[in-house]
Formats: sequence, structure tokens, C-alpha cells
Amino acid sequence: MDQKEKLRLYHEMVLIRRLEERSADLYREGKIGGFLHLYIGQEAVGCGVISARRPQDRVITAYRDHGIAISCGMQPEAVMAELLGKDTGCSRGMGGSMHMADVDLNFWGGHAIVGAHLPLATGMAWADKHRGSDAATICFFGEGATNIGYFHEALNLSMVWKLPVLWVCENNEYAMGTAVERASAVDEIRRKADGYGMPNASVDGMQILEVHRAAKQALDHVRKHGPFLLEAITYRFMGHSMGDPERYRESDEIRKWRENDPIGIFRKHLQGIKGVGEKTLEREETRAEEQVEAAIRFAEESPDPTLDNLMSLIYAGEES
Amino acid sequence: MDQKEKLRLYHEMVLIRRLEERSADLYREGKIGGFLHLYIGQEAVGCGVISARRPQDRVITAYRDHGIAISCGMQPEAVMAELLGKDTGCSRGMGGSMHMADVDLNFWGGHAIVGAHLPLATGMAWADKHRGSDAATICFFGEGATNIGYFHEALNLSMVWKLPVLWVCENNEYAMGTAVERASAVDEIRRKADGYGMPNASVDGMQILEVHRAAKQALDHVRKHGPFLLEAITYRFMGHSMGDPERYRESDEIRKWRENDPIGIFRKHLQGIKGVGEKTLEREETRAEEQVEAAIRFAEESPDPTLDNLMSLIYAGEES
Amino acid sequence: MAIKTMREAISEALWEEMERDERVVILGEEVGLWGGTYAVTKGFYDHFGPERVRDTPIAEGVIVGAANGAAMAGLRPVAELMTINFAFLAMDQIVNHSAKLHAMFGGQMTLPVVIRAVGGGGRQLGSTHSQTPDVVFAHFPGLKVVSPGTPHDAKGLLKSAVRSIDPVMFIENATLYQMRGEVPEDEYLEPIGVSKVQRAGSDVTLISYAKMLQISLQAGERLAAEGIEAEVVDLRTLRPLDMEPALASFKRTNRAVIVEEGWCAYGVGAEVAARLYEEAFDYADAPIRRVAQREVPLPYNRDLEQQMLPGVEDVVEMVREVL
Amino acid sequence: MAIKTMREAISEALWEEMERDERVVILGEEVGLWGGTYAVTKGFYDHFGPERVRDTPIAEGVIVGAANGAAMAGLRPVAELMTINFAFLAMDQIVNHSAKLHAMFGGQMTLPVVIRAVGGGGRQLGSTHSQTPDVVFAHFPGLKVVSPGTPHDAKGLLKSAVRSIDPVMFIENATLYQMRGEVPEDEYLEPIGVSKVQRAGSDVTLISYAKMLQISLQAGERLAAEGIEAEVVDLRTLRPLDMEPALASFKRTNRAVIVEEGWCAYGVGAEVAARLYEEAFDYADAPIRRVAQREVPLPYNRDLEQQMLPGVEDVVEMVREVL
Ligand SMILES: Cc1ncc(C[n+]2csc(CCOP(=O)(O)OP(=O)(O)O)c2C)c(N)n1
Ligand SMILES: Cc1ncc(C[n+]2csc(CCOP(=O)(O)OP(=O)(O)O)c2C)c(N)n1
Ligand SMILES: [Mg+2]
Ligand SMILES: [Mg+2]
Repeated sequence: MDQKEKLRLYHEMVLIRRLEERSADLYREGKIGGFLHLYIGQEAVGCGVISARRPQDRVITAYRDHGIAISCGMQPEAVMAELLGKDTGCSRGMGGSMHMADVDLNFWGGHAIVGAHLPLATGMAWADKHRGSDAATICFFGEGATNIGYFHEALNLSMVWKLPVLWVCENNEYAMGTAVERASAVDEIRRKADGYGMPNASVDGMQILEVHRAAKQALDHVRKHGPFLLEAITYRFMGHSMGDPERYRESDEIRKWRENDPIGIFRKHLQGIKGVGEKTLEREETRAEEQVEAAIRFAEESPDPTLDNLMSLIYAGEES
Repeated sequence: MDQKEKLRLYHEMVLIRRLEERSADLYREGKIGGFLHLYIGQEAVGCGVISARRPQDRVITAYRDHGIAISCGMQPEAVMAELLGKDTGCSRGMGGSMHMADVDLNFWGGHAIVGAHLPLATGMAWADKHRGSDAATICFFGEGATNIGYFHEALNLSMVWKLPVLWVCENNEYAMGTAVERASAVDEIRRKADGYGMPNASVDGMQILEVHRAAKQALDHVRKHGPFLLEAITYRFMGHSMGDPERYRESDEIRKWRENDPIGIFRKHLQGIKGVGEKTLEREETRAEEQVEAAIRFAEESPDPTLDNLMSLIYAGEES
Repeated sequence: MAIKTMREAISEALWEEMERDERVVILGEEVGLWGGTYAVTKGFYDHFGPERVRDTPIAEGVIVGAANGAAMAGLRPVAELMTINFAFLAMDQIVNHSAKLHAMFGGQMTLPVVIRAVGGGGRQLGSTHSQTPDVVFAHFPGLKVVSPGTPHDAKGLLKSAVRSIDPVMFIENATLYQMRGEVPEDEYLEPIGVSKVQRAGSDVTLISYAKMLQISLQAGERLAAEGIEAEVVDLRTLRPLDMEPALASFKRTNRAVIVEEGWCAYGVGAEVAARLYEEAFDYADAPIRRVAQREVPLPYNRDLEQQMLPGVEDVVEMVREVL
Repeated sequence: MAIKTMREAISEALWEEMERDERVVILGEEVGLWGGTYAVTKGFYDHFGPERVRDTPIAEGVIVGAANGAAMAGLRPVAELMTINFAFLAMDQIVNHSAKLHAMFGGQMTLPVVIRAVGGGGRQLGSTHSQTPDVVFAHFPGLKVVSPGTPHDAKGLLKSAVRSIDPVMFIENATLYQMRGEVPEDEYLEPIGVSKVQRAGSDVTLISYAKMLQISLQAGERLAAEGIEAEVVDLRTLRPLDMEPALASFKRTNRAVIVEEGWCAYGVGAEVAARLYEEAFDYADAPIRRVAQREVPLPYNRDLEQQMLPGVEDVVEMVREVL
């Protein structure tokens, strides 16, 4: 990966981080409602994987979706406006934090029923294969989602039909308050792929360059041979969603993981590159902060959706 | 296994076979309605496994349940009367072919939603373990059922909670008209257990003594350590249910399997035992035939359930 | 016009739409090699090939889920659920996804999926395999729910369903597949969301759909022999529900009986009755009555099961009551 | 009597029943270590231990399925579904198994399972997380469906549900957990299947349940200030549905408005209205009206979502219409 791309990714990670930190503020101020699930700590997974996709590759994920949206190219304005429920939001204020999408960017959402988007990914990949397109579908999900029936049905079908899906499990150790081994018969999630004879790999989800490399290889396999399960070992630094009392883990554990901050790790790597000075990094950081503030201003000034907007959305129409 | 037990099992297998052959007649005569799924060809699996259970061990299966019912000790009268929809049937004429049960025999049914009884088995085993009972639950299902989400959720939970369940997959090569490999990512079903770190084995489902031995070992494991998946390789000689046009397989294939008739195999084995003459075997066969005819007479003479019967069954009552 | 069975009409609709639009694909259990459990897709596998007629594992969640995803990605999937009783295993995909994604993402995604499901009782299949839970699906905005009662409507409505860019639940009746009726030779469509008068009459309004349309028409004949002329309104679509023909009829007859195969409580008849009263209160000369399934899980025993299902006699009796 | 929140009342009911009967066990996502997503089971894990308060994987099918199986084998499981929207992932277990196995096997098995599920909108959770689909469960014979509107009833009804040998779907409202009300100190039970007058009045009958009971009571206060006395009937149980108090009231007031949080079409109000007319046709002086959720998947935007939900103002206006 060249230096320019690395800096672009660094900026992306910082942008996601700042955007979510400010979202937490806005949530506390009551400007954002509903549930707010932050991606803080996991940025290297989304950024690393999506940096390996081509534009025709589809992306779909769960409700922890702000970072994925940004990585797919969504503007912070569209994210922020959605968080504030505005008509200018990516989902026109209908979806909120958990339901961001921009199909023109090939980002197919943010889905909040655990596991339910895995069959959707299967179907999208089927459509692409059916049409002879060489697009792949990248489907992110948490390790908690691997215990639900949908996971099984979707992985099995993807294998039987040899569909171009990259299954990316973000194993952040917890599903709400449930540690992996309290809910899953195997704690190494990639092992589950064995039950489908599906090739698989594991990667350190805190190291963006390793994630990128693993995703690139996996996508090559997917395009040539069919499904692949990539497990990224990561950690969420914040609670499951805003207001999580976090009684299920020790602050020591969080501290230890925080020393592995994916942004810190990548920053250190960049500092070691000749030609990337502290200045360059700070410039990217400042730019990200300014973007977020501009996005907040944009969102706050944007209009709410109207009743007419909503009513026109119930059905798409009669004929196509 | 001693000779007496072997003869008992031989009689059981023949009884099941004759009962189902006569059921097919009655179905054609219009005396049996609904769907009728015959177990013919698979008898060694149910008889072999259930002969290894203790009375406190629960049994549950799918809609292909006549043989399992008989092996659990149900009288042919209760089976036949249920097939004819009579009040004297095991389920009082409410369930029919697919829904036979006798909870006093620890036979928990006959369930016709594919895969849905696997969670029920998980729950029963949980209750037993919770109370400190040493009972195991034996759950039979077809290989087609291993592709549905329930299979995944039930096997995973049974492993996480270390429940005493023996999962018995009757791999008869087809789910209706779908051959294993057209619907399942792995055609060796026991491989699926790997995804749960669950011990597993495969057995020739046409050889009752081998099935019995494998089940005994598996049950030992289950009682000591938790779940086990036993795959029995078998074949159904008849269509999926009455009226199956059987366009999905060659008659040659059926013929080849029929040479492996589990009753024929066991008969040959018995003929080789000193002291078991042709006479003995024929006596058991005749006895089975007579039992079936008596059961048919009993069923035909039995009363239908009444409207009052039905109405009293909607709710069990208010307080216990 | 040719006389065709319901099965032929449905089959033809699918065939023609597959010929017309190559984005149309079929998936489900035994739809291919077997030719469809109820032989609706017989011959499709050979003609359209295994890529467009997809046999699936027994996994209703991913059948509807993959149909949803494929629809999002531009195909026109027709998912077959072997029976509507198994739709409960795909319930989350149907009501939380097919019905919602379009609006929830601000209109970006469309879900032109058809979910075909066969329902109805009376075949001694036991309580889990004999349900007519149509009303349960009709409760969800975002979904369209269609259930035809004649071969003519089945063909025209299914073709419209395949062309609709909204998700359509298309409910058939196993016991109607052999029923015959006139089907035009030329291509035609029937609009979703439009009810239809299937028999004219001036004494009482019978409102029904699907199999109960046939029962209502038979009751109409029986009543005519006694000099009572029943108007029979066929809802055809449960959501969106077109009340106009029923209202117009009721305003003339001032008496109505609603006939449905599913359970009475919280059934289709409740909604139709409530709407009639809301919009034509002053026209009611007698309480509107409902004929429906008795409130029991259906038993296996043949006679008992038949007793629990609404029949011609029940309708005739109820009409006498409102007159 | 002490003043307690709905959450405390529900929590106490579970606690007392677990103390009383050691067969009672709880299972569900985050019911243990976390203390319950809505803190209903806070403290249970420490007190009753992980064997009786079972955290589960995210797998609603096997949560309800295992509860069914454990009930068949003699336990008294209380399964918690984090929200009722996820009940659709367990729909087959609820309607095809909890509701049916007792009758289908001729009465041999009992399924004393309680399925607790939290529903309701108004919290900006988007359309898949904001539903009130109670009616859908109430459609199935074999199941009992309970949804209380006061802390008093919540406690008494939940205790009855745990003791019932029939399967009970117990539906709570997330936005009611903080609501306070009187709860007796001594042990008491409220019967399942019995509706209750929660406010006396003679001018109009408001029929509702759960959160809409509170909205109806508030509307009652508002109307009283204008000299209109509304009688408020709380259904409390949707199946079996006790129409007696509503009928008695309607026969006195001759006017009724039904208030529910879910969608109007094919909703609870339709059944209640149909029954009122069937059993008290001659008493209706004006069309019975329904106040309910607008027919849309609920949006995230706060104001828009609130507009779609029934409120006090909607009830007051509708009452004016029927007077
Ligand atoms: C079917 C379903 N059940 C339960 C929930 C509630 N829920 C939301 S997120 C979550 C935990 C998911 O954990 P995981 O898949 O590991 O993802 P993470 O939150 O760690 O990113 C749960 C239980 C849900 N949304 N959908
Ligand atoms: C959830 C569900 N989907 C579909 C069906 C229809 N169906 C009944 S049996 C069957 C095939 C099952 O095959 P398998 O599990 O291999 O068992 P076998 O019939 O071979 O014994 C199907 C698809 C059903 N009963 N339930
Ligand atoms: Mg997680
Ligand atoms: Mg099979």
C-alpha cells in the first residue's frame, strides 16, 4: 500500500473516531435518539477490509455501522444528519444510527435484527453471480451473531451455491454483556467455517495493514472459488450502546485493550515512515475534526422529513 | 447382546415393517388420511439406538415416527388407531401419522416442522440436567434437517450448556427429492459437529448391531460429558411420503440399497446363531403379522373422538 | 376462453413472467427437480434451467432472506414456501425485512419479491400443517397480501405480483389447485388492491376471498334456490384492502356476512366488519356476521376437522340469521 | 399499599414465583449477569444462581424452543425475548409449538411456559424495533396473550401466568416500566382472561389495554374537565378475550372508542368492535371508532414517530366524534 493510501486510511480512521466521539456528546444532549452503538476500537476492521474492495463489491453490516458507512465513502454530513433524524440524512431520517445505507456507494446498510442481514448478503451475492458480474459481497457481523440460525442457513447456502461472499466476523469478545465462550460452543469463531468446509482465516483486527492484506487475499479467493470466513479479533472500547452499565467486564481488561488502540498503532507505523512527519498526521487529525464540526452544523441546519415524505415511502409503486 | 434380546429386536423390526406395509394399503384405501411417511429401510436405526436406551431416557423424532413409536414400546393398536384418527389412538386422533407420542413411554413425539423438535430436545435435556437426573434425551432427525437454523441453535446451546443429548442424524441420502450434496455444504453430516467442537461418529445404519453398539458408546459419552452427534447412514426404500413420484433417483440405486435390507441382514445374522432356527424366525414373523391384523381390527372398531374431546384439549387448565 | 385449473393458471403466470423478464427467478424447496411439491413449477427446471429455478435446502429463513437480498440487487425472485405454516420460520424476513427495508432506508432499496405460500385446512395434516393465518401477514404495512379465489384472478394477480416493485405475499390454497375456471388466452393483468363482485345480488352481501369465495358462491346458489339473492364480493387483496365494492354492496343490501377460512378471533372478518360499520353505519339493518374456523388447533380426525372448518351450510345458516 | 413502578411489580412477581416454586427458571439474552436489558431481573442471577437464571446465546428459536421442551419435561420456564420484534424469529416455536402441542398430542403434554416480550414504539428505534404486534399472537388458539396496563395488574397477572399450565405470551411496554401505581403488600393473583373497568363513566366507553390504558385514562381526565365521563375498560388479556365488561359498559353508554398502540388494520380494535356489534347491535348510537397507529413502518425521526402513534389528543378527538 502506498503512502498516500495509508494517509487516506489514517484520516478515515480518525474521522470515524471523532465523528463517534461527538455523536456520544450529541446523544447525551438528547439530540440523537434511539440506540447508538459506537465502533470505537474496531475501526481497523472496517477500514482495513473496505480498503480492499473494488467499487462493484457490495458491503452490508449490522447496527454498529457509522464506521462502515464512512469507509464506503459516505460523507460525514449524511451520517450526522441521519443521526439527527433529518431529511438530508442518508436514510432521510427514517433509519437513524442503526440503519444507514447508501446504495449508490454499494453500502447496503446497517441492519439491527441480529444475523438477519446474512441471508440478505447471500441473496445479493446470488444476484451478482447469476448475472455473471464479478462483484463480491462483503458481510460484516459480530461474533454474537454466529449463534443464531441465520448464520448457519446463510453460510451453508453460500457454500452450496458457491456464492461470492466474504463473511467478516468482527469478534470483539462480547455480545452485549455475554463473553464469547458463554454463548458459543467454540470461541475461535473461524472454526465454525469447518462445519461448512469453508476456507477461513483469522487476523489481528487492531492492525489495519494486516486486516487489509488478509481481506485482499480473502477477496481473491471469494472471486475465484466462493465464500470465505475471515475472523478479525478486535474489541469495543465503549459499552455495547450508550448507557451500558458494563458490569460484565473489568476495567483492567478494557485498559489493556486500549493500549492496542488501532489508531495509535497505525499512527506509530506512519510515524516510522520517511516523509510522514508529525505535522502531516496532525493535519489529517485537524481536518477530520473540522469535517465533523461542519457535519454537525449541516445536520442541525437541515430540515426534518415531512409526513408526506414518510407516506410516500410505504410502498415503492405499482409497476416497474 | 444376548440371543433373547436379539430375537426381541428382530420381532420389533418385522413388526414395524409389516405395520407400515399394511398402513400403505390402508392409505390407498382412503382409511388413513393426511401425509404418511414410511420408515421402511431405516428400521435398524431406530431399533438399534432405542434398544440402547434406559427407560428414563427421552426419545423425540420427526414425522417419520411409526417405527420409533414401536421401539419405544407403543402397542401397534395405539399406532394403528392414531393412523385411523380414532379416540383410542396414542394422540386421541388429534395428531395422525406425523404426531405420535406416548409420554409415559418417554416418547415425546413425532414432530412435523422440520428441525423444530431439536430445540425441544435441548429443553428436555436441560430440564433433566437441571434436576440432577441422569436421563439422556435421544433426538432423531433427517440429514435434510441439518441445514435449518434450528439445528445450529440447538447443537450450539446443547454444547454450551453441556446437556445430555444424543443427536442422531438419520442420513437417508434425500430430503424429499433433494440429495444431500445439493443442499448441504458437507455431505458427511457428522462433519457439522466440528463447528461446535462436538464429538461425533458415523455408523452403518443398515446393521442393527453396529447401530446398537455405537449408540451405547455415544450414550455413555452423553451421560458423562454432554452432547454427541451420531450419523447413521441409511436409506428409505419407499418414496418420501405416499404419492411421491420419485423422479429424483434411479430405480437402480434403490435396488442396490434394497440388497442391504436391514431386516434381511439381521435375519442372516440370526440364522448363523446356533439355536435360532428358521422356525424361530418364522414364528416371530407370523406373530408380528398377527399383531398388525389385530391392531387394524382394534383401530377400525374404535370410536372417533368427539367434539367435546377436542374442545377440552385447547387449554390444559388454569392452575396446577 | 379456455377452462383451466388454478394450478395451471398459477403455473402459466410464472412461466409467462419468466419468459418476459429474465430477472425473474424462482427459489424454494423442491421447486426444481421435483417440479414443485404441488406441481406448480412442473417443467420449469428443464425449460429455464437450474440457475433460474433454484432448489434450496430446507431453510425458510434464508429462502426468503436470499430472495430479499436478490431483490435488493435487482433480481425479481419468486420464493416458494412449501406451505404457509412454514412462513413462521421466515417471519422475521417477511415482516421485518421484506415489509420494512424500503421505507426504513428512506426509499433507497426496493424489494420486488414475491413470496408464494400455500395454506388452508381440510387435508388431515394436523394442527401445525393446516393453518390459514393470512390475517397475520396482512397486519403489516409495507407488505402486499394477495389471495385469489379463481383461476382467472390467480393468473392475473400473480403476474401483477411479479411485476410489482413492492413485496407481495401471494397465498394459494392446496384444496383449490384442481378447481377449474375460465382463463383468457391473451395476456392480461389483474390489479393488486382491487376487490371484485363475483356474483350480483340484492338481498345480502357475502364478503370473502380465496377458497371461501367458492364456498360463498356455492352458498349463493343454494340461497338463490330459496329466492334469496346474495351478492358475493371477493376481496382478492387483504393489504391494501379495497373496501369499495363491499361498501357499495352493503349500502344496497344492508346486510352482510363475512366468510373466511382462518380463525374468527382477530381474523379478516373483524377488520372488514369494523370498516363496514365505520363507513356505512346507517345502512346496517342487522348485525354483520362472521363465518370462520372454530377456535381450535385443527385435529387430524377427518370428520372433526371438517366440522371445524366453515362450509356452505354455515354460510347459508348465517345468511338466514341476518335476513 | 405501596407505590411501585411497573418494573418493580414485574420483577417482584418473578422473584416471588421463583421463591415459591423451584421449577421456575428464567432464560433469555442478558437476563443473568447483565441483570436484564430493562433491569427486570436485576439481582436474580446473584440470588438464584446461574442455573435458574440462564443467559443464552442470541438465538430466539432455541430460547423459546428450549423453554417449550423444558416445560414439557416439567420445569416452569419463563423465557424473556429482549423485544417482541425478535419474537418473529421464534414465531414457529410460539405458534406452532407452544400453542399446539398440548392439543395435537391429545392432551399428553402440557406447556407451562411464559414468554415475556417487551413491545411498543416511541423510542426512535426504527421500524424493525418499534412494533406492537400483539394482535398477531392473539390470533392463535392454544396460546394465552396477556398485556397489563398497571403495576398492580402486571404483578398479579404475571404470577398467574407463571402458575398457568398453558403457554402464556406476556407482553410488556418499555415506556411503561417507570410508571408508578399501587401494589398490595400481600400476595395476590389476577386472573388471566378477565377484563376490568379501570375508570367508571357513563357517556362513552373507552376500550384499551397496556400503554393505551394509560393514554385512555389521561383522555378520561381531559374529557371529565369538559363534563364528559368516559368509562375505561382494560382488556388485560387478548386471548381468551373477555368481552363482558366492555359489553356491559357499551350497553350503558351506547358509544365506544377502542384505543390500541399497534396498527389499526387487522388490529385488536377490529375484533373488539366486531364483537360489540355482534352482541350489542341495538345499543350502538354511533359508529364505534378506533384509535391506533398509522399504517406505516415507524420512522426514526422523533416528531414524525410521535405523530404516527396514538396519543391523548387523538382519543379525545375521537370521543367527540362519537358523542
Ligand atoms: C434477533 C435479535 N436478538 C437480539 C437483539 C438485541 N441485540 C442487539 S445487538 C446484540 C448483541 C450482538 O452482539 P455481536 O453480534 O457480537 O455484535 P457487537 O454488538 O459485539 O458488535 C443483541 C443481543 C437483536 N437486535 N436482534
Ligand atoms: C420447516 C419445514 N420446511 C419444510 C417442510 C416440508 N418437508 C417435510 S419433510 C421434508 C424433508 C426432510 O428431509 P430429512 O430431514 O432428510 O428427513 P427424511 O424425510 O429424509 O426422513 C420437507 C422439506 C417441513 N415439514 N417443515
Ligand atoms: Mg460482539
Ligand atoms: Mg433424509
